[in-house]
Amino acid sequence: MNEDKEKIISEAVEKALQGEMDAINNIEDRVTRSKAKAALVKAKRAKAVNDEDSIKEDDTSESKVEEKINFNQTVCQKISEKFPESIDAEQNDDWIQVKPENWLKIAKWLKSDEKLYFDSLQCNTGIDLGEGVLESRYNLHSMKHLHKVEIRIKISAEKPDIPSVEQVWRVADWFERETYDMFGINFIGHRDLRRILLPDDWEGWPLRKDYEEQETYHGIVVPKVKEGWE
Amino acid sequence: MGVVHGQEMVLNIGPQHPATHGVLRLQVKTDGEIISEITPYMGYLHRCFEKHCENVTYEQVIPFTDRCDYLASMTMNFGYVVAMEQLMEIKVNDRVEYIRVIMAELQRIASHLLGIGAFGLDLGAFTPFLHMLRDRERILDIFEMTCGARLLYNYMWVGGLSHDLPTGFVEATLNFLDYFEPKVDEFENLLGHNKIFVERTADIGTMPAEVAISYGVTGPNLRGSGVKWDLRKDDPYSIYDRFDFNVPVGKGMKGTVGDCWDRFYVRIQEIRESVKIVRQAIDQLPKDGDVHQAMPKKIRPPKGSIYRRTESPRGDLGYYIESDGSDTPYRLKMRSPAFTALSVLNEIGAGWLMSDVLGILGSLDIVLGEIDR
Amino acid sequence: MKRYFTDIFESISSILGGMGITLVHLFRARNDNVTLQYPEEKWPRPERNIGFDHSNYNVIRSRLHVDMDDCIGCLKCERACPVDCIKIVTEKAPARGEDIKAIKHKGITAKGTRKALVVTRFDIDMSECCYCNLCVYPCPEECIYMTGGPNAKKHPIDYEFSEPDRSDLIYRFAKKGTKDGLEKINAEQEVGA
Amino acid sequence: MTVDFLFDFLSELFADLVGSGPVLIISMLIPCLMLFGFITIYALIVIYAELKISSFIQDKVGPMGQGVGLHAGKWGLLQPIADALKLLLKEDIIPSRADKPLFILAPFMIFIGAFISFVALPFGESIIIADLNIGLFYILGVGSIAVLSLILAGWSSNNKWSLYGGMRSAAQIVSYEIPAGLSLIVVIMLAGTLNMQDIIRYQAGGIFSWIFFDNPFVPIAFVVYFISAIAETNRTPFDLPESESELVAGFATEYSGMRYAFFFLSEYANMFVVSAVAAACFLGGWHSPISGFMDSPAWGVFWMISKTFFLIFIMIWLRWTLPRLRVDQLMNVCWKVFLPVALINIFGVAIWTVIFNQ
Repeated sequence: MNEDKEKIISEAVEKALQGEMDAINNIEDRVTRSKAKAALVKAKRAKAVNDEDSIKEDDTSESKVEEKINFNQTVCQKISEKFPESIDAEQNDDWIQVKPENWLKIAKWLKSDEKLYFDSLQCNTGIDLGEGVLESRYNLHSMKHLHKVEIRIKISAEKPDIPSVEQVWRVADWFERETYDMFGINFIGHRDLRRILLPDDWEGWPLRKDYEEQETYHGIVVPKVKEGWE
Repeated sequence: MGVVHGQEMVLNIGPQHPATHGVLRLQVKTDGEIISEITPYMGYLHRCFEKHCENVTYEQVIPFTDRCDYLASMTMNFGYVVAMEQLMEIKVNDRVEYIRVIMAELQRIASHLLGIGAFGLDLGAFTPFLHMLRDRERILDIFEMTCGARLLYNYMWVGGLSHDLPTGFVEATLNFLDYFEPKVDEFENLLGHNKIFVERTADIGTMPAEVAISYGVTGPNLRGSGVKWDLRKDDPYSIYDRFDFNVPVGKGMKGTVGDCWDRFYVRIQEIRESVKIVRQAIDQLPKDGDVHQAMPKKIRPPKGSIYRRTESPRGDLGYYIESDGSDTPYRLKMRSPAFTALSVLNEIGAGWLMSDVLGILGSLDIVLGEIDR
Repeated sequence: MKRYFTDIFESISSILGGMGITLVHLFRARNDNVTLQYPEEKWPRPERNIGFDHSNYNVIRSRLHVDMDDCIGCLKCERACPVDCIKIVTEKAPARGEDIKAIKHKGITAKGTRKALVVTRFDIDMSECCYCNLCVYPCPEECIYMTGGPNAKKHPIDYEFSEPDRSDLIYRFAKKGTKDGLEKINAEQEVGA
Repeated sequence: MTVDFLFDFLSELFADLVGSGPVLIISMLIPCLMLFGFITIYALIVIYAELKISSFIQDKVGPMGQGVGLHAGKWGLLQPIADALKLLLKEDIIPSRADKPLFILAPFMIFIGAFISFVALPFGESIIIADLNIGLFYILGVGSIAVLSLILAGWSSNNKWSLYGGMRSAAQIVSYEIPAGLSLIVVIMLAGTLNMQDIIRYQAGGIFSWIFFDNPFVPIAFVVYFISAIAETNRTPFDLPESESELVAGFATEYSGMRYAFFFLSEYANMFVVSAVAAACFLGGWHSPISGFMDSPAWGVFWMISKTFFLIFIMIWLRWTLPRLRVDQLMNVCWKVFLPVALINIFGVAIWTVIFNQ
């Protein structure tokens, strides 16, 4: 019975390699579809590996750095054409500064666009840059094309609102809850935004630079008390 | 938890429970034995790792990274050290690289042993757990021989190692590997192919590949779902490209791809791969080379930030280090693989029976120290 | 229907296989054993089944010990400690490098450096120490070290130092009476001068 | 040692002094006290055996009496006594919102269930406390008291985990009594009586006259009986009611001290009862394997106890090898595997005896 399953998978993968993904999506049986997807990923990786061999003649380290820069620029140009004035600060090679307004639309597009296909959000870091400026940084990565990019969004500490990308990458659900828990950045549209590591009724945002811990929490003295030491 | 229907019962698989691998509370809505919704509550083991790191110097961060994932602290040091060396563009000599790979792979074996043992314990098999702890004890002896400690090592420093290998290290490790190789097959027969174990794990908690990628699950859990993603091969760091080892992937031998049995079997195969790597690393180990040679006197990385991922036994361990030029990190974020593995529990665990949900939790192999940081 | 019988056959064969393995272990329990009969066999492990001698460790983790005669009060260990469990207070020595009999202060260390400071207080809170060994490396005189292992000659291993009261775990290494002894000497000098 | 033998003996001595009533009570009391002594000694031995066997299987050495002062004796021999003392001295906590009378009653009921089924067990030629002519039927009937007490314990401790444990044990024990009973019918068909002593006398003569080797169907019946007996005493792989890793401690979560000791003791007593019944019905009770050799009544006790201990060893050995079954798999195995096999067995034995009309 599973010979013809192998056959369906292999020709679905061929069709998907030419780029139209729905060849795989319309396999109705869930198991074969996930097997086809895995086979596709393997095929893609095999194709990607022999592409790299072809360009391996010139020394990789130097080309890798410069290839990373222009890759960043290409992504940045793509975003600015698609969403006109969403690029925030000046352009540089390591990350892309984006305005918070239409970040959700950019995220959806980054994930669905064929050539970029950022399907996994690796890490979301909150950071307090001092003088009331908070920043949320997203490291995105594509399992298919094996390239990665870092996107940063600056917001003011008084009105820390960023659209939540929880629907786009499900991992963002907990990442954003942790950033909210530590920095107080509230992510608009997050279905279940509450503290994840600290108790729900803890005051203050611990990782902000201007944070002082509260004296007592439910009657328990918070700062460390040690007798016989000073 | 929303409204609770008539016959549904809210049950706290509470912080003190034998099967939660640490201090984790699963608030669960059950109807008889069938669990309809799981909400994990964490934070009981939160020790403000990231706040601490903002007040200690770069060398002093290493003992804190040990204590995040206390079952694989060698790989936690390794991740931090690789990130720092890339930030400061330090190149360590080959002997240090080889010792680091040997230590990281031995730690991977030890961590997988405990992960599989605890998984078997959740399903009621006591003996394999103790056999695996017995072998893990031998690996801890090897670690104790080199850095004195058995669980939290503070062995890998930025730019080198704290101590060189003692005399007799190579023989001790080779004895261990020869003793250990047949034991892995014994585990596979005693636990893996046991019909009751297969009955309890095959086709249970299946995690399709897209769900795994979208939930950011990485490591053996992701490879169990059929996606061939291993940082040691796909985003190589240190000298992993000098060793040939293959990346085991779940093939659904006893059920569908991505069920508990696959995650278990991927870990067993990974132990075998790690043994292969350690053997190759030992016979390519260069004799000369000082381990303190590339260590900067005062660690002051240039202004800037870096995000570097390494392969810990539980998945992608990422360090995001933002330095402002001083000798204490401005911001240090650790992306913990077990954190994302736990987030997928509700997605793949809802709808199964009580004993299966605890089996699925065991198969995800989470460590609460790393989740709560 | 076929699956029904294969299930039964599989379960019987795998259960019997599993029991075979455990039976073998039942009779060979001794040789793979790793348990340590604690009071009789003490850590560091006898070389019973690891095959190396623990005297050629190059580092060990146990209680910290300080040889006060060699300590020049440079505070390097206090700065290196990630959990700030070392507290040192030093006073200027009346004369550089001379012994002071009254407070048993040795002027010259084992390495021959002449001491300029008298360490009046050297406390290590062993209940806070995280045994990371970071304080041992920067010490120029190698006077702070973890007992046992490579420095077993200087101080035998000691990891059984549990106390009923936490504050008893604060080890005060400074010699008794240095503080007030020093004040008395300084007072005499003012009177003398 | 039957009660009536003792009654005649005593009534001759004291008949004139005192009425026959008290003599009857005394002659019943003495065997019960001896039985109680036997159970406690047996419990210490089997706790020590389980401790040591499980340690050896797990490549450990178990308590070896190391250390100074009060310790577990040479080779850990004092460990069971230490456990018993600890359980005696430990504080008995009764949860405030627990159903107090039922909470206190449950451990006694489970111990009574195990204790009174000892009465009909044949230990030797004439060493049996009550030689009932429906011995086997009586043991099966009394064995089901344990179910009631487990549900009672589960319900009365007012704790979700013990409720789970109680419900699971009710489903498990009740449904596993059926295959156990059906596989014993095979023995009754061959031996023709319910009386335990007659079943054993039927198996007189060497090892090949035991019921186990009577015809090819009986070994299957023995395996079915033995496995459902394991399920009845809540031992792995069927120890769902008090599975440590899921239900904290199942029905026994809220119990501590002496009450917990009763649950513990009755589990081991039940283990002895079911293996003694298996030994008596299938393995020739107090007959020695070689007919002439060591066959006197005194040796009978030795044979009976050694066969029972061998079966207990297998139970302990199974416990430390296999993982635990899930609840629905447990039911599945009982109703879809054991029941049909037991029924076919009865059918097979019937045809076999008709054809070969022993």
